[in-house]
Formats: sequence, structure tokens, C-alpha cells
Amino acid sequence: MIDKTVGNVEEAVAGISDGAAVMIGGFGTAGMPDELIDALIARGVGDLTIINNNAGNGETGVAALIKAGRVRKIICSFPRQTDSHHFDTAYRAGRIELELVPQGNLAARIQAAGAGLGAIFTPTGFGTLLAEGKETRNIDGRDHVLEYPIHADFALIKAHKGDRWGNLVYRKTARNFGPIMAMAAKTTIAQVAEVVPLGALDPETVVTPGIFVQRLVEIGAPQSEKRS
Amino acid sequence: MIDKTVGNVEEAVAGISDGAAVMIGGFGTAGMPDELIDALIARGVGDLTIINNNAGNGETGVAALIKAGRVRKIICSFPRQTDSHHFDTAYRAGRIELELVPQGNLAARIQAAGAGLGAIFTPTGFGTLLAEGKETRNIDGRDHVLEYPIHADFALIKAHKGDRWGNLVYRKTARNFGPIMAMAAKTTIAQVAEVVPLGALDPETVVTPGIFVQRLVEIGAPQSEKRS
Amino acid sequence: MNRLTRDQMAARVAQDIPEGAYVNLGIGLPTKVANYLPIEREVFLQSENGLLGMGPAPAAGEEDWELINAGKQAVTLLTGGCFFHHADSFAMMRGGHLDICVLGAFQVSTKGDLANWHTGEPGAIPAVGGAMDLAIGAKQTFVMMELLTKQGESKLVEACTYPLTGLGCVSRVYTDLAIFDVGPGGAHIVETVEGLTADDLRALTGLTLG
Amino acid sequence: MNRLTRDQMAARVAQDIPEGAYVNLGIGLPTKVANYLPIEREVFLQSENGLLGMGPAPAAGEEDWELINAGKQAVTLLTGGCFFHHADSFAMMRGGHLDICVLGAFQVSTKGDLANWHTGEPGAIPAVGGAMDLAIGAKQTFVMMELLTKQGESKLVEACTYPLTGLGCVSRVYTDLAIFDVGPGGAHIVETVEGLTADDLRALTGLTLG
Repeated sequence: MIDKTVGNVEEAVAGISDGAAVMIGGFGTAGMPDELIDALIARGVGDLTIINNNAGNGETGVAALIKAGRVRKIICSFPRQTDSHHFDTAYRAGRIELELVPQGNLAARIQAAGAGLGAIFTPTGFGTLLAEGKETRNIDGRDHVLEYPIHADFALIKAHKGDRWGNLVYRKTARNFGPIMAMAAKTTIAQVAEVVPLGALDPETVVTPGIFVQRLVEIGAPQSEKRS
Repeated sequence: MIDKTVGNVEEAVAGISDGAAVMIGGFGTAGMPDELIDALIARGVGDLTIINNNAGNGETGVAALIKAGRVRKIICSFPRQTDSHHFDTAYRAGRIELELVPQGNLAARIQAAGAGLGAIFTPTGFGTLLAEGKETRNIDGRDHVLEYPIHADFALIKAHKGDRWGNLVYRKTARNFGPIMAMAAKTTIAQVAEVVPLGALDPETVVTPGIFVQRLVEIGAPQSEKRS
Repeated sequence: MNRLTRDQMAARVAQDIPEGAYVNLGIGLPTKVANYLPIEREVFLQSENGLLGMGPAPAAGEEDWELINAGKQAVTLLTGGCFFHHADSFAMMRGGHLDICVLGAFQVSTKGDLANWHTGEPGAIPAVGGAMDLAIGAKQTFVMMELLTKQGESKLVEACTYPLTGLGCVSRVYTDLAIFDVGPGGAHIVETVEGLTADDLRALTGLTLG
Repeated sequence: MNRLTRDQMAARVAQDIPEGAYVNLGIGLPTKVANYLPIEREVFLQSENGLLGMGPAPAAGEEDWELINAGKQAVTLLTGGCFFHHADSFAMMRGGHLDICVLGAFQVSTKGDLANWHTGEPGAIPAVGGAMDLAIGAKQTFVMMELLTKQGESKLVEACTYPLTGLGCVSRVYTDLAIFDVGPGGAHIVETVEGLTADDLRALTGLTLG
């Protein structure tokens, strides 16, 4: 019998090692898998490349990971926010490398990785600083930039419910990057509010099929919901 | 008040004219919008370019459209089947042009059109007859073929339920190409078994958001289900 | 001369958004446009973090922090709205499915180039978010901004000096003093506030305005 | 010599599919493999027309023609299975998420090239379906075929003469006479049926077999 659920967050993040590329779901704090990140911090690994939309908010989640000095590089679209002080400090001190990617290209590159495409021509960013040095091409009268997929060793995501096969559903706008990161990482680890019995999720409404999820762990009352 | 529902199939296919590129959902007969196709035949337009996975089965749907002599070109992955005699006849008589596309590239090219990408490098088909003359590139040690998006003027699809804003849900494997064709066509026309009141579809489980659907028509008991 | 307040600007933009339009309102000033869309006019607001059919802010105490907009403010979902993931959301945008996108700007050129993501100052931490996707994705991109900086310099310019967000992507610019159509043919005045002439605008901006 | 029947071949392939594997079984002979997966072994069958967790055929009269497999036969969905659209389905495949794909073939080369979509005969109407995606997508591609044609020619060849489906994509070939590993290092015999030696196979195929 296949059961992808694990008993605690320590088991969930087992195997993540120094230098890993780790996708982390969430847009701001919505969909941020705080408990998995805390476990990653407790695990003590560093030199990580993090792929997330932002570069941390306040004191939790990705911000805590940066504060703890575990992040060598971050690939994101929107690092600078009113509450991104841990990133700001690390960045100004030259302790963290930043690859800034327009949000739609970030999503498309993650999706391309999950779908096994080699590269995509996207119109976004053409003619801007963020396309400097990149291959471009005019296709059907429109200028495009060639962008490559973003793969990762691990994805840490937050979903609403999951079953032992790894099927997931999400909640409202906490869905955001979860489904595409699950497809793009070699090992996807999901924290869910509830593990439900096989068959409890309607097969028509599963958002992430279990094939994209390797481990899941139930977190009854996530920090991000307590904060709200 | 926005109401995308129309009263009958004639209204649904209004505006489709000679020479149009028309995507038609369905994999075999599952998801085939037979009633919309019948209305298209009745409309009397021809010289159409049809994008579908197959080239018609038996006497209904795309097969009927081909039999009626309305199709100039078909873009599909799997034309030759035991019951594709109308296509076979037209093809052997030189009355229909065939662009054969591997099924995954067909899906990816339709999705790329909907997503506004200029082109994609895909590994599928490299080194085969179907990639002859196409640009190729080795990316990260893997050979790829450059493939372009497939756009269409219209998409005719079959969904299970829809509401007046055009939100759709599908039924089982009749989903197939519906969601991506809806995104790739300028005008998407859906036939649904039932039009439900706004709010009756769970916002978490809508598969095709209404933005991708311009018209929908209720067909109580579709032919394809009667056949079963 | 009756300079428009920011709320008046938002109300003016709202006038030009027809029923049935699919619209993304950028962070900041554009967000105010939602307040001036009449309730009886069905307009579909998209937020790039994965929702279509965005409703107004919830009552205090009713916030659900998993139901937010791109500015990370708590919002609601209208009956008939729905959720989707980030790739589908940006496909919606990049694929030309939105009718109108309304953005703020540092500068817009008379040809429709947009600069709204980065001041280019040394030491500034750049953050682009969805700006570049929004700029080029919708069928029409509107900009809302004050026409002049605090120093009195025109933000409608011959050529942007700030780093670009997108090339030739803006079609219309709503300001506190006038509305302009911009594009390959240069900038044209659509309307001005009471008491302001086309020549006044030419003097303020230093531009050839049609 | 105990030539395997098609059912015995299917049973032999099934032995090599471990619990938890995500597997696509091609149309025709590979479909039979499902019949030999023990019920207690949880294996996830994918069908490229948009389902994962495919179950056996329904009882006669219980068919739902909107629940079919890639061969357009009526199937069922296991508890825990789910549906998705075609682009997601082929992302699953092309993205390397499937562990094993089992395909039929006209020819396989010792380097692992596959020919299974087109005879190349003049006048034949070509149809590729998902063959090219399946061939290159899974972590491992297995082929099932009779080793020899009716004319006694080996279908395991030095180089395919039929039009290719994919280059270097096959890792293992299950036949009625032997199992081979194929790849950059050429073909190696994994096992043979009782009474058949490696030299017999070399004679039958005309190949250098490791």
C-alpha cells in the first residue's frame, strides 16, 4: 500500500542537503508552508537556492530562512516589500544573490520545467533590463525573449487537503505557485491542513494529481492561519 | 448583466465563416461537441481548418463535417482509425490536407497559444519525420524541436456544466482538450449538458474560468451520451 | 484649473470600463478604480495571484488571509468568481485575454513605452512582480498617474529615462490634468480638466501633443 | 524452446513493475500488462487522455463513454484516481514524471531507437497519436513485441529501417524469446526462454549481443 504521508515535519524535509535548489510556494504569506520551512531551518542545511515569488515577509517562512543565513541565492519576482527587512539586510551586505524574474516568466519557467520543455519564447520583459544579454526573436511581428525552465531538487508547498496517494486540493488564493512547483521539483513535499481518506477528494476536482507529490504531512493549525 | 448563454446552437455558431480555423474538443467521441458541429454543418460554411486530436469517428461530429466536404485542412495527431473512413476517403482523393502533430506537441502548442508564448522547444519528435525541416537545438544535453503555437478563430467544446459567466466544469475524460482549446481560440463556444445559476459551481473547482468562454448553449441530452 | 484628485482620476477611469470587461487593476492608485465601478455594471476583476471575480474588501475582522489580492490586501470573491494557479493566471494575462489593465507609472513615453518598476537609483533593490507581464498582456493598457512630479517635471515624456517595463504597451494615460492617447503616432490629448488648454499642456510637458 | 504467449509476455513485464510505479501502458499488447498486476500491488496507471488511477474495464452494460482510455475503450477509475486536461497529461509524460512506459514496436535498435508509429509504406495514412511523447517521456521505456516477424526477420535491429518514433529512448525489450537491455552500449541479453541459448539468439537476430 502506498502511503506518502509522513508523521512529522522532520521526516517531511529529510534528505534536503546543503546547496539544494528548493522551491517554496506562496504569494506573500498566502500558501507559505511555514512549518516545513521551520523544519528546514531546524535541519541546519544552508547554501540553498530558493525559488519563491517574494523574498520573505516579516519574521516567518522564507524571511526566517534568510535571517538564519541559509540562503545563498533567491530567484523571485518581488523581493522588496515593506516587511522584507531580512532580505534587504542580507542583500545589502552582499550575503545573498538575487535573480529577479518577472512574475509571469517565473510561473512559465516553473511550468516549463514541470512539462519537460527545453525553453520558451516569451514576450514579457523584452527590451528591459531583465532581458539584457538574453536571446531574443521576433515571431509573427512580436518580440520575444528566450527563457529557460527552472527546475528544483525540492518543492515545499502548502495545500488544503491531501490523501495518501498525494492528491491535493488548495484553498482560495493560497493555491498560487503550489500546483506548478509540485510539477517542477524532483521531490515535492506538501503540508496540508488535513489528510483525508483515499476517495474523499472528488476525482474531478483534484488540482495536483498525486504523481507530483512525494511526501505530505498534516499540520492541523498552520502558523499562517493563526496569524490571520 | 452579463449572460453568455445563447438559446440555440444556430446562435452559438453564428459568425463562423468560410476559411475559419476551428478547434474542436474531444478525444475520439468523448468530449466531441456533436450538436455544435451539426449546427456548423447546417450553417453551410466550408474551407475550414480543423484542429482536433483525431479526424473523425464513424458518421458524427468531425467525421460528418469531413463527409460534408467542409474541411480544407486538419491538424491532428491520430487521423487513421478503424472508423475514420470519411477522412480516409477525402485524404486519398486529395481533398483534405493533413498536418500530423504528436499528441503532446499538439496539446503544448495549443496551450502555448492560449498562454501567449511565441514558441517552445520540445523534445518530442526530435529525429523523426515529423520534425523534418524544423529548427532544433540541444539544450542541457537533450535535443529539442522548435514548435509554434496553434491559434484558432473559434473553439467548439463540450463541457458538463456552465454558468452565465462562462465558467465550466467537465466530466471525466471528456475534459481532454476542452480547457486548453478554450484558451487558444478568439471565440470559444461551449455546449453544456446543463446551465446552472451563478454560484452553483464551487469557485475552487471551476476548470475553465469564464474569461475563456464567449458563448455557451445548453444541450440537454447530447448525441454522444445517447450513443453510449 | 481643476486638477483632479486621485479619487476623481479613479472615477474617470471607471467611466471607460464597460460592462463585461475583464480588468486587472495594478497595485496602488489603480486599485481605487474598483470603488467607482457601479454595482449594477458587471466587470470582472482579475488579480494575478489567482482569482477572477474579485469583490471588495471584507468587513474588519472578516479577513481571510488566504483570500488576498496582488497587493496582499484581504479581498472577497464575487458569486461566480473562481480560483486558479499562477501559470494559468499569467496565461490569462500574457495570452491577451484581459481587456484592460490599469497601472501606475513613473514615466510613460509618447510612443507608449512604460517605466513603472524601478527607479534605477544605485543601491535600490529592484522588484518587478507582475509589472512586465501586466504591461504587455492586456488588449489595452491604461496608465494612471499625476502628470507632473513634485518637482514639476512631466512624467509623460519623449523617451523614458527610468528603466523600461515594456515597449509600446500603453494605449491611454489618465492624469490629474488630462487624458492622452499614446502610441506609434505619438501623444494625443483626449480631454483636459476645465480651464486647461492644449497649449498649457504643451508648455507643462514640453511635448508636441496632437 | 518455450516461446512465450502474449499473455505470458504481459505477465513477465508485470513482474518488473514495482508497487507505487506510475505507468503508461500503450495501446495493443501492452494493455494486457494490467491484467497481471496483482490487486494488492498499488500501481498507478496513467492514460494520456487525462486520467491517473485507471481501473479495469467495467462490466458489460456499465460502460461510460466519457470514461475511456487512450485506445478509446471503456475503463473505470480507481478510488484515489483523478482527471486532468490534455496539456497537464502530456506534461506528466514529457516532464519525466512517469516511471515506466510500455509500448509495442515494429522495430527497436540495439541503441534503443524506437520505430512504432508508421510503416512508411507508400499510400499509408500516417497516425502518430501520443507515441512520440510516450517514447521519450517516461523515466524508462519498455517495449513488448515478438522478436521475429512472420517472415522470420528480427525486429531487434542494428538500425531501424522504419520511420523513427524516438531516438535512444528504449531501455528494455520484452519479447517472446528473450529480454534485452538496449542503449548506448548496445543490446545485452537479460534472460531467455528455456531451451534457447545466447548463440541461438545471435543466430536468429544476426546481432552482436552482450
